[in-house]
Amino acid sequence: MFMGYSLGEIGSIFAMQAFAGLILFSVFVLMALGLAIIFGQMGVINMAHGEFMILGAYMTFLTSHLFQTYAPQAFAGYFFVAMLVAFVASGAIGLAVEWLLIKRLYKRPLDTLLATWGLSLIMQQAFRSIFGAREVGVQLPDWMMGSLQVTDTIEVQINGLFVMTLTLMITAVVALLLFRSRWGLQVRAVVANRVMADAAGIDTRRIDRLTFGLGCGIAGIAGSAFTMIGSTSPTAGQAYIVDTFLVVVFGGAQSLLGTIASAFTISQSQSTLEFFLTGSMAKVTTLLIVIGLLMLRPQGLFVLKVRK
Amino acid sequence: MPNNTDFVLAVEGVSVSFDGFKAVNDLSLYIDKGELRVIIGPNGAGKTTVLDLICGRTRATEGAISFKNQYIGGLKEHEIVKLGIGRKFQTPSIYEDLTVFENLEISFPRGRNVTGALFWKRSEEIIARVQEVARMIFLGDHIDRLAETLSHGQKQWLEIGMLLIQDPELLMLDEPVAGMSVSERRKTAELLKEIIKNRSVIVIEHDMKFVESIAHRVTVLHQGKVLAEGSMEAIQANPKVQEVYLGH
Amino acid sequence: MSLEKRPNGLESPLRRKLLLGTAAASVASLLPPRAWADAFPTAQVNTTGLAVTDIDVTVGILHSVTGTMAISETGSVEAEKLAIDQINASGGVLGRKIKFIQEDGASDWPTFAEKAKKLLVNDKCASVMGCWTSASRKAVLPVFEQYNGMLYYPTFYEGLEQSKNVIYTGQEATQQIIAGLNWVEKEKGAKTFYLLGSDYIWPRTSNKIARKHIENVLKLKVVGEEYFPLGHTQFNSVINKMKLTKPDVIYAIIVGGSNVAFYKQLKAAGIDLSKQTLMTISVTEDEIDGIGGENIAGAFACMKYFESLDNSNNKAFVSAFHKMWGDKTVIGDVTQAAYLGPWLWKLTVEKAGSFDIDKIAAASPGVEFKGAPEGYVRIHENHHLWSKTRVGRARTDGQYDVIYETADLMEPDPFPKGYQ
Amino acid sequence: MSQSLTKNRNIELIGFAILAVLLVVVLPLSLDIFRLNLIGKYLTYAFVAVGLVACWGYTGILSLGQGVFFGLGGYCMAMFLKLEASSVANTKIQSTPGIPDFMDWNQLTELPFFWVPFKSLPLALIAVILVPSLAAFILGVAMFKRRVGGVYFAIITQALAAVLTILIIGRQGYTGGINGITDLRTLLGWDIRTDHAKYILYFVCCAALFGSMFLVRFVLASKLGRILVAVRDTEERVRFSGYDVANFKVFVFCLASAIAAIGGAMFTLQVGFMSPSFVGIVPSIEMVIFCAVGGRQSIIGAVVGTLLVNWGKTLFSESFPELWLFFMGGLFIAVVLLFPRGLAGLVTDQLLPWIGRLSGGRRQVAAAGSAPAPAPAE
Repeated sequence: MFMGYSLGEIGSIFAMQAFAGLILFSVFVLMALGLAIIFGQMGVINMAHGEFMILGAYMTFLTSHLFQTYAPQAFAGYFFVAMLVAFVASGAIGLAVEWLLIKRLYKRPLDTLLATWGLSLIMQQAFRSIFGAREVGVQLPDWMMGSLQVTDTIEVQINGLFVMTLTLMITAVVALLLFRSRWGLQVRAVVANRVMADAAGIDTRRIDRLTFGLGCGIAGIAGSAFTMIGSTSPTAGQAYIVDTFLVVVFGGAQSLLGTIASAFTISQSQSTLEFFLTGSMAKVTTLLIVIGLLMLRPQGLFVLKVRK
Repeated sequence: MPNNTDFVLAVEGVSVSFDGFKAVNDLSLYIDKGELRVIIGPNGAGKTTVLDLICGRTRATEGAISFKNQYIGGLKEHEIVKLGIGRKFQTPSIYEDLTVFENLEISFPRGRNVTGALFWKRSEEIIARVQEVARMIFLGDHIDRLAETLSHGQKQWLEIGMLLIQDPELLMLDEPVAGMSVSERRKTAELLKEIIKNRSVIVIEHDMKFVESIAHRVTVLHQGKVLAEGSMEAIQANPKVQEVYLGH
Repeated sequence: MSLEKRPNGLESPLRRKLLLGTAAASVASLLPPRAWADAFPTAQVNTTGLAVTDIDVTVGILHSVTGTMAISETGSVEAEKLAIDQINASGGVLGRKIKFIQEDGASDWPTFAEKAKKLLVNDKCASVMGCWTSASRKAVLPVFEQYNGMLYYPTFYEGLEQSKNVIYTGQEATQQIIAGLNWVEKEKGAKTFYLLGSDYIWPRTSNKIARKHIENVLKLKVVGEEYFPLGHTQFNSVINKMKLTKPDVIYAIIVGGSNVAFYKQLKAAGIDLSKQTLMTISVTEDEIDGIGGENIAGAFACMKYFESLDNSNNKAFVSAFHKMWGDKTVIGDVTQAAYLGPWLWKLTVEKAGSFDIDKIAAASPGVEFKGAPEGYVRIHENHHLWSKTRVGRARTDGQYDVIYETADLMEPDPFPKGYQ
Repeated sequence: MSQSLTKNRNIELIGFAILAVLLVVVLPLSLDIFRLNLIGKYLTYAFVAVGLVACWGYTGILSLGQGVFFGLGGYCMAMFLKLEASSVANTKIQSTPGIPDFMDWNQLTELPFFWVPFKSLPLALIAVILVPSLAAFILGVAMFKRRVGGVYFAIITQALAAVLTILIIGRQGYTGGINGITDLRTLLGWDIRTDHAKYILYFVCCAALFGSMFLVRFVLASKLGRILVAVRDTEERVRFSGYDVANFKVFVFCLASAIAAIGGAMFTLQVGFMSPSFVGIVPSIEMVIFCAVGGRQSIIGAVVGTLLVNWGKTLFSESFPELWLFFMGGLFIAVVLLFPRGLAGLVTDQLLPWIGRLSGGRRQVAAAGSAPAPAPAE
């Protein structure tokens, strides 16, 4: 017996907490992936990342309405269309933002941080003006709600499985793009040595723009997926900022693997702590642990050791 | 291996690796008092890494480095500087937003802690010394100019001046004439000859003409190891060296 | 226009005495508006320099139009404007039209204090309808006490407060909680409770009262109690805990965006609210808009007002509200309470026969509003309202079915003995 | 830029004088106490902005958590005032009289130990400076000795702001929670809520602000100030000039934090309460905006920028609440993109040369011959 639970219950606790942790992990990866690509490959901190996610969520909301009005029979599958719309919308705005704003600030990382914060304010107000200040509810197809009964005490949530699958797929696609495609090769070349890549005939400007657009697009997909578990309101994006940044920074800027590992560490510790402490204290403890670890390993979990 | 007071600097059996790649491999190097040593070698031979190791910028994975018989392997950069080792970087590294005077003033080896800097007084002695050094580095007439408005060569000199005013016992220069015009090179060579009178100097250089004009002894690095060491003539005659350079 | 200094034939001592009596309001209401205002000369009804003229009176509206709280406070602003409109249409207050000055608290507490001060000091507002969160009320309270203003505060809140300068038109915690717990014990045979809340004073205080009531009065058991930072969106861990402890009742006081995440995750985790009893005191029709009716259908909410309430007052109110603000708007508990503010103030002023703050503060206890959408309310000595408490069950269309209401008005008790 | 400090010393002194006349003479004479009290509130943010000039503008350390220090200073002050307001006589209706009301609501029956020193004004005043400085020192040493800088530092300070907010809200029995510490009344028996007191506090705030500005100016004009610029531009070189860079960063970070804390304490005194909403991420970044708009490298600019942005906020939010965020966001992007040196940069680069041209040929040559504006910090 432990804390009043029987052994069997403890087994179930661990199974379900592990699953809850995995969902949180997927959520973190999904949130952080876009940011990690942008920060890792370009050194740009995008403070409007949360707003790009919310843009994706609003696109999902719009798509669901369109389907309800014009194609109610296809509603069950609208979510896939919505994710595509979210990706395209966020990605397109990302491209525009890169072209108008980011490309002028590449050598001033702290200033991009501030400028994108300004952008986030504008996006928030735009959401408010267009969609209203209240939260909007996104209706999900029925098949995405509910859970699968594995044993008497263990249940697995369908939308959790969906988020996990989605995360797995997107991560795989990004990894393939980065390590197998020509674009990925060029990106890695630019990261390794921008001047050299430029000299070798790589259009670094174009690579930057694509990278930024892709990062924002993935944020859009993440936002779309978040309508399943979170709220959609003009300021909801801000709630994700700190978590997302810490995941990326903790993982080490230039490593996809690092981002994943750090998302795993943070999500598992948070979900475990949540079980034994209350929600607030679990959050504080997790953040403090991450800050503490960052002081010990300032460059993050995974970083290439290179000559400076 | 010798480890006696004759050497200003003793680098013994030092190795360092980056992600498995051994940039410096079991390298040993001894510098005498008053010696001017030139290190040459093809790209990637580990020249700059050797300087990084000595001045504390990179930590050695193995081996020992001592300065005047004091082990300096674990010290931080500023502590090594305070012991008397000065370092010039490959690309000019100066304070662009400050004037020439202020650049030299900051480098003056006094008032280096927070309170010292806060209550710093510009005494006659300091002003005189700054002006003296400025004249030495051919910038006597530019003392109030912002450093960023200087020409490339002048920036290189300013950085040398900043080291000079520290009055280090060991001076390390990474490609001091890179990007200089012919006349600037000549002036720099004169400057170096002036400087080395009362200290030891390590120079990394590619320009063989320049090396010939200043060197006492030359060390050739190749793939993180010492390939050869000796006088300029001996090195030039060394078949291994010829092979490395021509082979590239 | 400049009628202020016109000598007034009605100023005989006898007449004044007659008009200032408690019968004044009913007598006056028989007169046409113009004569009504004449019957109450400005110099008499306004002895402290408030913004009252012979033809109009200025009040303040102080809510967040921008920032995170704008979501919640919009409904209150709309209700207050509707009430002011209706009062003006029916002849105003003591024959004077109500003008309002609206200020934005911007979801920022010092801004609330700053604007409250502006409304009282610069604009001399005769009363202020405003605030939503406890924090904003706490920030403006010293301002109202210092400059002697009158605030009508609409939100259900934690209690532990009472001021001469505030009328609390929402319920304080015990009114909302005790009736609901009694009902759930009786009707659902609940034995065990799991208390949840967002991490700030209202949920914590409310859960404290709930726990005391459950353990000391009902002699039942609390099997868990937990709080989450505002804006928290991950509830899987606590859902797991609840699956293991299997409480008869989940008692949830979660606010804002967290609500959406909580109910969606609850549903996704297979907790069926038609089987599992969940009671909330924080989800009004406004919140359901964001949560999505399908995610919360079946949950019980315990508060004093639901839009679906079936009485003639409410039907008139709901249709007027929709006419003014559109058919899509929903009306939650706080919106209705905000609607009470201007009306209660009007009734109190007419009872006191004066706009003076001290007089209306003293006249407030006992003021009744029979036209309240929730039915009937009366101001208590402690400046809170006597009101009925109701339990509603959420439908998929975002409305509640009212399934229970207390037989009597619940007495407000902001400092409940035995619950502190 | 430090050259511009020495060269433009006269201009700077004139700027100080104009600002002083504006704040101490013009505004008190032309505004009613309500508006003046608002200005006083804005000025408390200017403390943070002045600190950021030293920390961010000169040294290149961007802290997105200055609200933490502003808040700590404000809370230290508020704790003292709250204890004074919670005398046994004032709180006799509580179950435990003599402790702050929110503690009583949370079933605390005695004053927590860390509140006890705040019964004494001298100790509270010391704490106003010491607690935030100590926090900054610990953070600074941990970060700068490990050479964490730039974006990493910004994000970690931001996370700290989030942590402190959650802590204050979550531990409401000890901190007053989300409502903050409210209903502060007297300072050693002197009622701080009267108009008369507000006038006096306004002038105290001005005096403290000018004191802080001169302190920062003294620091930045010393050799230490030039070292800070050097650290910003070429940190490595400074190490090789024999300086322990981390110590300098810790120093300037502590300085900025201590000044922010004084601002927080002045805020509490003038506004009459303190709440966690000044500690979090959003206020912290807004304070950076104030500094950036005024000019991140100009002490006067930071103060003027703070006043202008807040005045604009009050004005806009009264008339066009919808547009305010658009304006604020646009302003921020414009400043970063087009005027990295803010208003102060516009004045020194555009306005002054223009005046120079107007007032005669000789000066024109002098102005044209002066050093071009340095590039913004990278």
